[in-house]
Amino acid sequence: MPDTSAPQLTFVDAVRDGIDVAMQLDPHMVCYGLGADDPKRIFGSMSGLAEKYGNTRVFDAPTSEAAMTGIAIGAALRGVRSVTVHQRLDFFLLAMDQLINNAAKWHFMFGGQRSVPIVIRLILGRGWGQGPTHSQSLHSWFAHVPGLKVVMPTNAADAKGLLMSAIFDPNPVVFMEHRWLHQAVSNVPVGDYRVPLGRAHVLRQGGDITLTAMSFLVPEALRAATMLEGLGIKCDVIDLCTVRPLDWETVSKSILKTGRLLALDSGWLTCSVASEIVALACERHFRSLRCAPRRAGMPDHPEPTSFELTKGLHPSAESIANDVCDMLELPQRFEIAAGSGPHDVPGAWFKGPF
Amino acid sequence: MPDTSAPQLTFVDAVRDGIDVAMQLDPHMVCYGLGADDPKRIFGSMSGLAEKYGNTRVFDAPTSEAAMTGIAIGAALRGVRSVTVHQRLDFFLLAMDQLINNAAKWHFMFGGQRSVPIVIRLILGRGWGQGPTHSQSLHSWFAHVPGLKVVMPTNAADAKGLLMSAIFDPNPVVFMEHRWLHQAVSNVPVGDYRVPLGRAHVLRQGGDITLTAMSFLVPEALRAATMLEGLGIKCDVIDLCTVRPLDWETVSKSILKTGRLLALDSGWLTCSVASEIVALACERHFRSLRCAPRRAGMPDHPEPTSFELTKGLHPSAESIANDVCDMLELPQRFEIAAGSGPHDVPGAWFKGPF
Amino acid sequence: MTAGRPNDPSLKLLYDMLRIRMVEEAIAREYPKGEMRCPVHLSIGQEGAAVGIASALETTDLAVSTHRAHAHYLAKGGDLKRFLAELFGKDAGCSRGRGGSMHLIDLSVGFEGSTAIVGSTLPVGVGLAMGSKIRGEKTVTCIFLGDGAIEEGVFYESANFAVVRNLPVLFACENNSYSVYSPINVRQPKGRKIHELVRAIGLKTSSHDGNDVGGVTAVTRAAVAEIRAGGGPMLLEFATYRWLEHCGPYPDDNLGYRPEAEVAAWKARDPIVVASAQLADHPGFSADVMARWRSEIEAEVDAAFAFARAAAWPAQTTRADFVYA
Amino acid sequence: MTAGRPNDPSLKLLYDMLRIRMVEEAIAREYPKGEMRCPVHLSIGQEGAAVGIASALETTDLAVSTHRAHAHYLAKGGDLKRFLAELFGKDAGCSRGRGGSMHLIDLSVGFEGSTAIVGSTLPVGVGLAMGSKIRGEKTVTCIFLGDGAIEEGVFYESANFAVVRNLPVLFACENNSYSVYSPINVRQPKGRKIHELVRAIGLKTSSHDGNDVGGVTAVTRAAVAEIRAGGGPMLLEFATYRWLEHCGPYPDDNLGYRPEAEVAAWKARDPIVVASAQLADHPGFSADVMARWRSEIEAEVDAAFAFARAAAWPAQTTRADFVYA
Ligand SMILES: Cc1ncc(C[n+]2csc(CCOP(=O)(O)OP(=O)(O)O)c2C)c(N)n1
Ligand SMILES: Cc1ncc(C[n+]2csc(CCOP(=O)(O)OP(=O)(O)O)c2C)c(N)n1
Ligand SMILES: [Mg+2]
Ligand SMILES: [Mg+2]
Repeated sequence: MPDTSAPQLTFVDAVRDGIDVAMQLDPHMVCYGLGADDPKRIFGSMSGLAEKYGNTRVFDAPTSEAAMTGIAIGAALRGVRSVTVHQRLDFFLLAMDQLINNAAKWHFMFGGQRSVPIVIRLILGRGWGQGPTHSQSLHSWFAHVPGLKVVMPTNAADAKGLLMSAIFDPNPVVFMEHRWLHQAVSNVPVGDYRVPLGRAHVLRQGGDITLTAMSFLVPEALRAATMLEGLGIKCDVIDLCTVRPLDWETVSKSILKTGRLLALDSGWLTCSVASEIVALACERHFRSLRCAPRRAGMPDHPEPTSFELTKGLHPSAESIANDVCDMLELPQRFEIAAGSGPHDVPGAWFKGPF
Repeated sequence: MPDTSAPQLTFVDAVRDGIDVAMQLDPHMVCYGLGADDPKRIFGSMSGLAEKYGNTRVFDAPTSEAAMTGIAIGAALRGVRSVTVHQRLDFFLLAMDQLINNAAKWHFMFGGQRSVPIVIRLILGRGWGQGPTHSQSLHSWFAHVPGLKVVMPTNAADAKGLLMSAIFDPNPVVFMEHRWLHQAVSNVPVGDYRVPLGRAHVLRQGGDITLTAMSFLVPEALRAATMLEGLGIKCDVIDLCTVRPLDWETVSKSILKTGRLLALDSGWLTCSVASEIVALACERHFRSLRCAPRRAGMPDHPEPTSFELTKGLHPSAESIANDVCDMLELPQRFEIAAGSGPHDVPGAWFKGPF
Repeated sequence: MTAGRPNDPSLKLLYDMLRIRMVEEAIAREYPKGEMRCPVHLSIGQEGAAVGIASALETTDLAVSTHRAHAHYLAKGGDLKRFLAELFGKDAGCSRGRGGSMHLIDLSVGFEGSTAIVGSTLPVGVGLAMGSKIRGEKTVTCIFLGDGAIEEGVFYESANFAVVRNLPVLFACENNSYSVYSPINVRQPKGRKIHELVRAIGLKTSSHDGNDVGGVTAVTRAAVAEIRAGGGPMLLEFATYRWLEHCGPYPDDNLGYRPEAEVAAWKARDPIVVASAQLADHPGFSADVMARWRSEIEAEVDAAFAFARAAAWPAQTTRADFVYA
Repeated sequence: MTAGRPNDPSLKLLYDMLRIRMVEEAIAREYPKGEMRCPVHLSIGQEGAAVGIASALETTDLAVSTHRAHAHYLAKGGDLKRFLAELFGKDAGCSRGRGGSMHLIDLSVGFEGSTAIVGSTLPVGVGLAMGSKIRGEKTVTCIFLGDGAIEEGVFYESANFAVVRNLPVLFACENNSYSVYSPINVRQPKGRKIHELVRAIGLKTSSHDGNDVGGVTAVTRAAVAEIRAGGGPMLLEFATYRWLEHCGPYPDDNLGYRPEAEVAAWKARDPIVVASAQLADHPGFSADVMARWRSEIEAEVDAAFAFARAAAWPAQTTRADFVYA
């Protein structure tokens, strides 16, 4: 339930607010990354923090992704929580050893004596020629690995609430922000506001089909549900929020109600979170499924740069609605709308290139 | 069909033979990695090669996994194929940027002008206290990424044949060798022997259920099938061989025949190759499935070091057979056999610690 | 006097810088129209290094580069039309529209590729050099990099291996003192000299003014000759400066992240102005010549933009092509 | 004369080395029984560095280490029984049997963890130092590393950042000239001096004999004092030598990867023998004392082995514990 008395903030301001409140609550917490105190402040998500907390707690970093991740781990072991940030997830591939071999395993491999409370903000790119190496969404990789938590918020309130939970969670959390959601506005409670990790949000109720989605596919799924309502089809739309741990209970309940599942994924489908949800649904609710479940996500190739080639690349409300019609064996189909603006920007606020 | 007139070789000798033949065929091919020319020669898989081909083509390397991977990519662009090797997959996490952002995408992102024919041998550890960071099997990660091929052979003949195909494939290939299979013996054809990538092998035919497996789970699945035969249950056992591209056609045919699927995975199950196979089966053959499909794999935590804690950690023939009985609603259960030796070594040949 | 690119070496250097400058200026001018829909990292101000280095290489020598590769691509001889078509996302683009500004390639002139991940082409370049050496070629591989890439562990690993195997590789580092908006002294120890650092890694190395194209080409020529003769890997550091914003077509000095005096000092040392001044007494050079070059280049650039604009999109049906060879 | 660990500083150094040696010898002796089922990287021959370094640290100072961490753990004061129980995979193990020889921890003495991936604790150590500094503690963090770890990019990145932020961290590099079977000159440029390399990165640094425990402790003590006073990060390089195989309990000189003369020369410089010789005139030292130490330590080691053997396995039901805090 959105608290409509709470101030309206953009996603990016909500992130900033979450960090700010957390840094007040925890006087040792640090915040860093390349550009953390530069004029752009990571798309504004760190505005004013360097001034407020000083260079010891908010600072710029070398382009040394591996070490900077290990350094967050070490600081965490010493009781210094951190939020580190990478302007694109793709850059963070340099830090996989630290994330997987150290952060995800430290608590386990030392018998539970120390945990690693770190948050790693990864920004996901799309469109405006982001191309093959500035647009990957590897949440399925992270979801594969025990020891990690993986958060993918879709609105401003959750961005703040999940981020604050992530910061104060004793485990390493990968926090993935879609660039196209940065200007999404919602009512964001002030102060210490936390949304629990590991809980999916049912954003819309309907008995005909379950749509699960994360990140920028959530608004598309909601749009699809509205379009489908016009045809008399009612959708459960589930925002997974956290893809590890997955809130199976919520997804399960919905599937048992609707008997139909379309799992949406903002990344490649092979070995994906969508695969996992479909697999769980079939293993556990086989007899309750009324038709074959489906997945929709990125086509199985890198994102090309060309404006032309990114048309229709990602699932859209229309393509989702069409998948649903197909599953329900309805003849209707929606045209992928030309839309008011170009397909490769989230809105007029996005002034390319990043 | 094994060619029984061909000499019997161990897996590790077959790998050696495959590299040797390839290096004869391609006078520029190189082979390197930490220990490539040391006294142990990567568990014997590179014996004699340094002597035969000299230090320019077979050489030791610094512990610089990221650069050594990028160097293979560059050499490939210049027409020099390579087989590089890492004694454990876990070390290779340092090279993800090079593998994913460069090798997997080079051909795509430069419009098909150059491809990256490299082979990366990753050895998978298990048991004898390998522990959390010497036993990971992240094939599902690699399978997630378009542009890569991912090979997981289970017997000596395939090890050679798939490796030679991998070497002469124009794409980057991750070649995963389970340490416990290194001494598996089979008839291995001499000379230029190639087994096509992307084809699964049906190792056993039976109408009741489809077992898909890779790597060290294939022998377990075969053993399970033999045990189940005693109960009158007939299994199709499919050795996936290549987990990307996945040979869906072969798996599909089998599922259409048996109507039942147990997907085995040697890694963690969340977002795994097993998830993918179950998802595909349900999406495409929902009406042909006679019962809920299942998965079995590593439990959802790192591999602990303690001898005690690794008991029953991995799926075994017995646990697989029990899963099948459960799926077929049969009352029989197999006891996890005490076995003749300890559970944490593949056989007497394995002289710990690695 | 013949039209087009002059034969005289010093004139050629100036001409090449001017051409790159004019191409980049045209991109900056046209970019706001939103037809070149990909991040662009312009090299205005850094032409001296790019042209000086590339002019010391043979066409058969190889090069790899970074996100900021326009000048390197063009200086190495990369095709202008296909370059612009790439920025427009067209099928005639040098990467068939798949890569955009950050992924340039022209194999016909040894430009083996530029990529968008900082440091990611460093080992690739070392591998190219190893490949060349194994094949018995006499090629040198030039790896363009920035001061930010020096911070990536893979730089250090790549340089180490190049020394261990004595590979024919030249690291050409354009030190423009910034990585995005971050000055080098918040990322690297104060007072560090990059060339001293890399000497300790084991490379031969020296540091130079990157805005004196004549100096750049002379020192690079000597280095390339030594490397080609088997002298082993080297790193040359060139101090230079970016004029416009890190990414995009606009100046951004309003943001105040660079001291005004610093900006002014570097702009006063525009490599094109520096070279022009040095050529004051050159018989083949005059304001007239410069003006003719300008109009010739303008025509060439206009034609290339027209080509890029008119070129066909890659077919939607080919979107999934090239994933595997 | 009192029994047990002596109070006299030089005697203590010898005693600590002897104790570690005897523990490691016992592990080597017992290992073939197959009860300690995890890879072990013994430190016999390298005790001088481990003890010398650790003795210069306060208990409240922090340390992280590598796959070859036994000596570091014990020298820093880690509990012997819980160490051996860890090797036996028991619940009383310092990591509750989850980590084995390559993952040791004893928080009560600031031993924050050793890990199995080469180089992976380097940034963790730098982060610990950053954490301490932010919390206003006066602790120094000591990062043990080998010569092989120097080749990992993350070493370079970690060292760079430590300098940029002036962190209280000591890199203690035991250069035993080998990474597994590979001599340093196939992995790093011939003639490179590690300490010169790291000086260029920006660390204060020097190079020393790692088999002279007195020298090691003196130089480390000075370094630690300087670091604690805010002097910034340092790297000390100690030349030393591993006597047994890289991993496992046996000698492997039969493999011939190390020159016989080299092995012999280093064995002649056994840090225990060197220290004993230096103590020849020390009033508290004699063959007798040494013999008494031996028998006391033997009893301690026997008891610790008995403890480890008798200790309970971790319960099967706890196998999935500790994945999340
Ligand atoms: C691994 C990685 N980290 C961060 C980035 C973001 N990024 C793009 S360009 C750039 C600046 C690099 O600076 P430098 O190497 O000096 O090149 P310059 O832009 O000055 O030419 C950065 C940090 C990236 N592309 N890749
Ligand atoms: C990233 C990584 N690469 C390779 C290995 C295999 N390995 C284990 S120990 C070791 C030797 C490292 O040498 P050094 O740092 O000198 O330590 P030493 O064994 O000599 O004490 C290697 C390469 C590893 N564990 N991690
Ligand atoms: Mg720069
Ligand atoms: Mg060593």
